[in-house]
Amino acid sequence: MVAPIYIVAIALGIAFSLGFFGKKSTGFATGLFYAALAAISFISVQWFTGFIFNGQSSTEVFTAGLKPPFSISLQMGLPEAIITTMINLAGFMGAVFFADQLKKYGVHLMITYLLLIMGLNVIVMTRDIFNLFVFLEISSIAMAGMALVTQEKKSVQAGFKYLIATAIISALLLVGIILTYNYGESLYINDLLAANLTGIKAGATAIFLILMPVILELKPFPANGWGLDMYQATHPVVGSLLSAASATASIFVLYKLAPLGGDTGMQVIAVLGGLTFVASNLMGLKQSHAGRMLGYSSIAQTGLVMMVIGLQPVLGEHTLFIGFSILLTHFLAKAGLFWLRGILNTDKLKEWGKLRNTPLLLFVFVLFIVALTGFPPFPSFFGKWELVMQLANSGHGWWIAFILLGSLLEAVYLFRWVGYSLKIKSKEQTEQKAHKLIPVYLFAGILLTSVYFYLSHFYPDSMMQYVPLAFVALMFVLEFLPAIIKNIISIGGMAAYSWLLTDQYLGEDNLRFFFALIFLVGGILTMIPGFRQKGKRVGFYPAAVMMYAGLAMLISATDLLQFFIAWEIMTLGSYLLIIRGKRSIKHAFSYMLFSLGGAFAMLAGFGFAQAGNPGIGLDVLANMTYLPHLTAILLAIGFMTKTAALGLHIWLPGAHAEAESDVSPMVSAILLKAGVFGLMLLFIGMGAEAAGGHPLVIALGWLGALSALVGNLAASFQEDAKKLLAYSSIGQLGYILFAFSMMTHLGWLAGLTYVAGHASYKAILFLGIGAVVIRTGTHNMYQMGGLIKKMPLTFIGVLFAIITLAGIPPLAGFAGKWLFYNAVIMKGWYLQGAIVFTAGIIAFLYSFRILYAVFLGQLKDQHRKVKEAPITYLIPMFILMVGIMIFSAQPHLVLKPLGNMISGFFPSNMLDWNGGTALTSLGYWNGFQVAVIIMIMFAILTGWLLLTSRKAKKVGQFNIVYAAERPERPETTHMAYNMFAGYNKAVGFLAAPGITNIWRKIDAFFHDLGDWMRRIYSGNAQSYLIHIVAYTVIVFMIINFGI
Amino acid sequence: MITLEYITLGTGILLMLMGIWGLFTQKNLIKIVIGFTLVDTGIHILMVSIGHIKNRTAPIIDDAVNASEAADKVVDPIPQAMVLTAIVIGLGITALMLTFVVKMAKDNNSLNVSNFKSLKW
Amino acid sequence: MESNLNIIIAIVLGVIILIFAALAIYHKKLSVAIIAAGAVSLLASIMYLLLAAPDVAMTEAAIGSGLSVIIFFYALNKIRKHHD
Amino acid sequence: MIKKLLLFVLLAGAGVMFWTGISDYEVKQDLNPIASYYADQGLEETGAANLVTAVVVRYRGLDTLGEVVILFLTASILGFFLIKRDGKNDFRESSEILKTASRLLEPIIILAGVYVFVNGHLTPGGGFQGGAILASALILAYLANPNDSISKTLLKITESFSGLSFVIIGVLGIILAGGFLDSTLLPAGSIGNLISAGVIPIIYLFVGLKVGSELAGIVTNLKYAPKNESE
Repeated sequence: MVAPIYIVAIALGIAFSLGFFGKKSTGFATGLFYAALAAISFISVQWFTGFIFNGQSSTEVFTAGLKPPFSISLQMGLPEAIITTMINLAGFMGAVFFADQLKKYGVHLMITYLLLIMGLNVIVMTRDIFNLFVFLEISSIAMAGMALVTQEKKSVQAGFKYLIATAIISALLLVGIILTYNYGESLYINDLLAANLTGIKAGATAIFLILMPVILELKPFPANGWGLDMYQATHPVVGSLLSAASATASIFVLYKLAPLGGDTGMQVIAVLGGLTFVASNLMGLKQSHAGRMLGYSSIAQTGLVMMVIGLQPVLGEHTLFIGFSILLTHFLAKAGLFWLRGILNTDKLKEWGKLRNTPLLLFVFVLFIVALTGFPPFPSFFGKWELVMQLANSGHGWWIAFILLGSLLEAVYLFRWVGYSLKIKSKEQTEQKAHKLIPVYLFAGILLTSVYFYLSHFYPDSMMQYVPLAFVALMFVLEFLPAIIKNIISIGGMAAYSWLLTDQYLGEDNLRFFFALIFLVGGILTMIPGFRQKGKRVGFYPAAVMMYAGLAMLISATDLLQFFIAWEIMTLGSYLLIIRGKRSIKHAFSYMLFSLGGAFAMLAGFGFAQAGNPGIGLDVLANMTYLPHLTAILLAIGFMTKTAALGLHIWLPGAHAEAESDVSPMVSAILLKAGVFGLMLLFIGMGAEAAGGHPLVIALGWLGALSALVGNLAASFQEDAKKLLAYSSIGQLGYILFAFSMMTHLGWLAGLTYVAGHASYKAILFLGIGAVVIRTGTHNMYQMGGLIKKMPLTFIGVLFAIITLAGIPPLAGFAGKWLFYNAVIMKGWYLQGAIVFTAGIIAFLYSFRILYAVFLGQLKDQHRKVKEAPITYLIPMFILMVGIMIFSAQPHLVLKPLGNMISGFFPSNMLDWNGGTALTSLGYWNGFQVAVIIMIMFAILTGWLLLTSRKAKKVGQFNIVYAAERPERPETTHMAYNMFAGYNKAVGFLAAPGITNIWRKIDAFFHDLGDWMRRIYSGNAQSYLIHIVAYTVIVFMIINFGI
Repeated sequence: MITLEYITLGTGILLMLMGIWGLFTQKNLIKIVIGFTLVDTGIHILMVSIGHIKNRTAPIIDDAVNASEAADKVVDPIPQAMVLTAIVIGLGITALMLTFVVKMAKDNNSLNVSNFKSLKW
Repeated sequence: MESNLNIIIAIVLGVIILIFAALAIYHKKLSVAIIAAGAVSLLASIMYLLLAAPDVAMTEAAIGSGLSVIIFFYALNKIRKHHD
Repeated sequence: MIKKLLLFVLLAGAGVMFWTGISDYEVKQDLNPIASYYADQGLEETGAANLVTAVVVRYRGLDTLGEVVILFLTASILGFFLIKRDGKNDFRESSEILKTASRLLEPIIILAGVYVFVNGHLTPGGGFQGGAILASALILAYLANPNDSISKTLLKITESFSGLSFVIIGVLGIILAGGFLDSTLLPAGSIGNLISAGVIPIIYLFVGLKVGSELAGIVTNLKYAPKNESE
């Protein structure tokens, strides 16, 4: 082991020797410079590995050959080793990135850079507060100097602000040090920790004046304008050093010194950190400058870690893990993002679409953002998870709310940025210099590697759970293959995995088997249209497989953590799928925000649910002790964002309608069921029958009924065929929610029937209409018509699905309806039942509209050459049709086992099976008989129609009736345009976008608030100084006088 | 009873406050740097005062102060050593600040701190 | 008593220091302000002597009131040159 | 006006804060344990009669190294501005009297500076003070002969050489004595002599040279500081 003091000796020795080199021998100097950085990195890495793998014990270096407190000592323990490794890694890689500037500025820059890194190392290791001051000054000065690298007016100003701000902060620190020395009679941190100075007022003030400057170094809101300017105006490498190296070191200093302040100090740190986290993210909302936005995000993340440090008394032994996990992700992602900023060389967010030209860079960018926003399986997710769990365990619900609010705000601006980079095309090429790419890829690689360690740490035994995740990773690796091969691999993977799940759950846990069937068989079928694609279809397969992997993991999740991970993976995959649509950018964004909001509600709910329980198994849902009602509500909200219940639905129409033709069925027919699955787990946990009278469940029943009504009504008024289908999903999911909320055997059975039904007919409809959209190139129904002649097979499929949807006998939809009304009557929910019944009638309106407008009527001139739907679309449609037919004829094959399963939760069996005949106290129904009877009736009717309508005349294309098109608005003469205008006038207000407006107002409120708050950053160096002093004084006053 | 230490402590704190006042109110960049040096000097006075012990001599062992009884005769050398370091650091920072000021003044042809607000929000 | 004398000197020094500090902050002429700030340092170094800190006194005199003032004037000179 | 009033209230708050910090201050009667350890053992352990020097060079040697680094850093950062320097300086030719006087004074000042820093372990003074004095001699030389500035290379080499030597002595401390910057790697010698106190005089020599050359370097760089409006 090389003693850590050599970090100082080597860095300083080489920094001093660099002065020998003039302009002529820069080459050699550069070599020496990199050697120094490599050497100090080596030392810290060596200690790091020593601690991790060789059980090294921590060591203290005594300078001057004397023990502290008589001399200055440096400590090297595991935390120090980790932090210095991070700093040195960021330093070394930053220097690699910096090669151009190093050449330009020569030894001056090298010296500054090297001393900056050295200073940061020492402030981490030192155990002497005055020594801390000296090296803090070194790093601050060096950092301010680095601002000059861009040599613009702005960066000089930023450097000046940084310099005077840190100077005044250091001045405060110096006062704190001398006062602490006076009362504590030592400068050695360990002595001061033992002395417990907070007992006397002056001692507490002395400690306050030590801790406050350390907090100020972390740029807390609102005394941080100087830091933001620095992020904005300096070279990206300086930004990366500020964010990754300097903040990391400062955080560690705070961690080291925080115990000095005792419990009050901790509390203050936690509050100030939390405030910074939320406020910075709020102000980040309005940012349009990439550098400054990263600055806001960096400050927010540091605030979060600061808060974790302050919550030590609550978090106990978990503090280190939580803090480190969040810090690590922040460190890797922020350094990477700042470097990307350097590669792209633009600060306009909308220009980040340049990344599209280099898919690998785009991947890395999204990876960083996703990790930063706390998506699993990245470290910060595990940190946040553990944080929420521990806070819930100790009853700190408000803190959880605060954290999740901040996280959501951060996700808003980060995902908006992701949207731009994924969608906005740019012709500009990015410069591809190896020395700039290597650091970015290396950090991305470390981030990905860390995932393995985290998963194996949390689940050393059940890595099987993560096979789907590995499959996703494989799909990323296989991106270079043509689409057809990737399609085969995806389908093969899903088939293999569904076989595995069948083996595991069939007969054991039919509920899970049922959903596994929907998720995976549905997955396979909806992947078939993909065979049509030529080329590579970059980005599609990883996203699709990610979504299905999440769904599959949802099935096999055995505890809350696994469930949540699966949930988030699914969300991420579906987001990436949805955003592929041409005009999806804002819809995918809204989908992401609702999903994250829901996920955070769920996270809080999970936290509360497991509080007071010994483990985090899914069975804790059955035994909620801490705030059980709130927990149930939070979880229901979380699940309902996916089922798009009324109020949480506004993301759905756009997201489903604007997705690619073969993506719509995936996200509509299949994805929505994940929410249903979650709700079922929740209801089962709440104690199925016992929950029958639960106010939450009753409320959900109403919500379901209203969703059905509003969804169907809105669907009827759509001009866009896919939007119509999307709104109809809201209605259908409303039925499902309603059915499950009844909490009876029949209700659940009806619900499950609907689930299966919706999965199949919605898939057929979206495939069929998707094919129409592909062929005609429009979503608007008034631009279609008469396609029955051109696409008869598609028509048959859509007709079939519509019949099922509308619940018209003989198809399965009727079975659902029959069960449903039986259930309603038995439950006695007449009022709600009436609403749902009305909704069912409205469903006829849009069913008719879509059939008529698209397939019947006059064929448009421009569609004369339209071909039948692609065979890849027809195949899954017809497979599903066969499925529906089998189910319609022999419903007991499916319903009976499901019924048996439900009997486990609802023992009062109200449904009997007599062969293929279902019996309830209200009547009986035999699917096969119904089918036969209907067939006969249909045949008779058709014959009668054929006989009587001979006089009917075909209208020719150029019939005078159609000659009156208004050229400026041709759609107005189309029969299907504004088809239900009358109804719209009468009841349209029910479907008015009132809820959308409410959400829009909330959105505007936060944006305006953020915009208003950031006005304090006036740009004036003097006001920043005032902020710093005022912040200190005000916090002091609050602590001491409780103002 | 007024002692030397209280007077110097008071002077130090008042000087610091005056320096801070200068930082708050003066618009001229050079004045702001001057304000900073005043704060610095104030802190140095404060530090030395805290190391002082009544009726003792400088921490130098010579003919007047015997090595064996030094602990009873001299003032605390540690704050003095710290102040030495702090003074030099202060000089470094002052020089750097002035360099920035010069550069900014040349870029914008102004010394008024309110004129450097191109970065905000 | 000797210490009484010290106290009186210290009070006088303190008052003068604060007066010079006010001058440094408020005097319109920058060169006067700079010299006043230097004087603060110089007087502070006398105070250090009273406080039995000759090392600090020397340093403050050499750096605070010597070099620091020189650097200020160099900077001022630069800016002035430009303004002319 | 209201703003000023608010600022004054804030200042008063800061005053209260600082005052609270010293509110429990009592006039001390004794040294604290660490200081009395230094007073008792300092001379013996370091050989330096000036206890401040003992603290600065040995006990808190890392701080001293750090502060040298700060000046070095400042000088380096000023170097950023010199990428496009035009070589001209702003001072007019000085008077003959100043020239003569400086020629006369310079050696004396330099000698005084050297004396201060090599005697730092015995009497008040040391590397910083001596360095500052040395620097003023160099500055005087600039004032006298603005166009005939002392070779920058020489300054740079002195600066680097003395800094490097400081670090090397520090590392030698690990090898030959108790730890980094342990000044006892040379025998303490007889107290009161110039050649005593282990490597303290040597360290102070280098500190002095380094501080002197750095301060002079800062002034030189300021002299050539940014010329062009925009780079």
